[in-house]
Amino acid sequence: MKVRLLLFALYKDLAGLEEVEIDVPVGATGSNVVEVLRARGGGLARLPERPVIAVNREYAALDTELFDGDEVALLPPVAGG
Amino acid sequence: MKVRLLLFALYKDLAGLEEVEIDVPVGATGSNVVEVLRARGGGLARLPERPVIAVNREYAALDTELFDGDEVALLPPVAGG
Amino acid sequence: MHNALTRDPIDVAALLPLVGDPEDGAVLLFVGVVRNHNDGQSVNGMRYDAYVEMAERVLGDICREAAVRLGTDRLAVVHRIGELGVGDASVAVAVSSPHRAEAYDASRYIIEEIKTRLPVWKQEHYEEGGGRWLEGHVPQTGELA
Amino acid sequence: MHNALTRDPIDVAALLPLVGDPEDGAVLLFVGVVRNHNDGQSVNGMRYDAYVEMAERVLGDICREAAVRLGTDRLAVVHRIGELGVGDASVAVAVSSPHRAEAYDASRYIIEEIKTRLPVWKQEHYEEGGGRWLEGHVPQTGELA
Repeated sequence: MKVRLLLFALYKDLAGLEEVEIDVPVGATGSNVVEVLRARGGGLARLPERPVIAVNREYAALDTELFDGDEVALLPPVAGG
Repeated sequence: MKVRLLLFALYKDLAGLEEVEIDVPVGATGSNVVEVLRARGGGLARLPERPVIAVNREYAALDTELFDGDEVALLPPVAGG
Repeated sequence: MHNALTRDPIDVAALLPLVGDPEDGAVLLFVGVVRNHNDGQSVNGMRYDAYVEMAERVLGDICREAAVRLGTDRLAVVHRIGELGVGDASVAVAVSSPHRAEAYDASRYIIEEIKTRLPVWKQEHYEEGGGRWLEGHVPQTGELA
Repeated sequence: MHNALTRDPIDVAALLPLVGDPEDGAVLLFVGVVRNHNDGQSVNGMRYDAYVEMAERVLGDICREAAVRLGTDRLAVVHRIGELGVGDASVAVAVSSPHRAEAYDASRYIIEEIKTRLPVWKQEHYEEGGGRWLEGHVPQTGELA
């Protein structure tokens, strides 16, 4: 299945990309997606192992199970205001 | 000696006057002034025995000694804002 | 630092340019407004009386004390007196400071001290006619000891 | 209730007419402003990035939570994103309520929650060149448990 991955701020700069679609097996979790991403090496390897994530625009635990078409965002510590 | 007395809000309404000059003996205190005023009877008798006072525009204790020309104000509980 | 009593309507937005500084990250504006009700009664106006000369002095004291909490002297306070209608601003307090905690603290300090120390009195006018002087606070100051 | 993210300059005074009611005795406006310094460095600008679609949702959540504290739905919040200069408003929060305690509480709640939950990031630009993403907060939400 496919999930759409979004990167922001520092993570976007580290990775050198802000959006990517990746293929993951059915039943994959947020953690699995982060692993897949980090395994690609280069700047992506510099992403943290356990970032805060959002699934479909809501904060979510890393062990959240994903579904085809989900939007997963990797969020650096936030600093609004 | 003479002191200038000011009344505000509810006290002004009770007394039916807002300003009066009164003669008091040298050494008189705030309390003495209140007594003199209350003793005049009528609406003035309805003033409290121990109001908050200000002497020369500063909050002052009732036993503050007064001097000729002082401005003494009787202040109902305040409600700014 | 700006503080004043006025008989004219308060232009609250006009207080904002009186505070602020390139060092400041927080600006806070409080506005007290005449409400249409109090203690279950419909109110259609409020009369504010003041011992003006003393109130100006006390307001200055409050502002200087608040400036210590604020860490800046960037504060502006205007208190209106006279006859006010529902929705009219009776008091406006603007402050600015590098960080927000001090701005909230100083703003709240000013309004609480105004309520308990400023020699101002208010008389509500009721929809059904008549009115009454609102119960107030007995100032607790060191000067009273 | 009004809440929005915007790339345009915030007209802070324009938030005041969005709150207020004949029942309300207190109006409070907080403005967050870009400062000219941080951690001892001179700052000449700030870039705000956001996960816009999520930030709009979270800002709505924060406002609904604040409305419970406020006791009214009379609140207006605007957060700016993009490139800001020193003195530019990055966020403005207006609330009104019958009594002031609820206004201060809700106003503070909104700004603290914005700082810790809103998916927004800021990069300071320094006078001497260069910049860096500011260290932020790890959102602590029930959803993360």
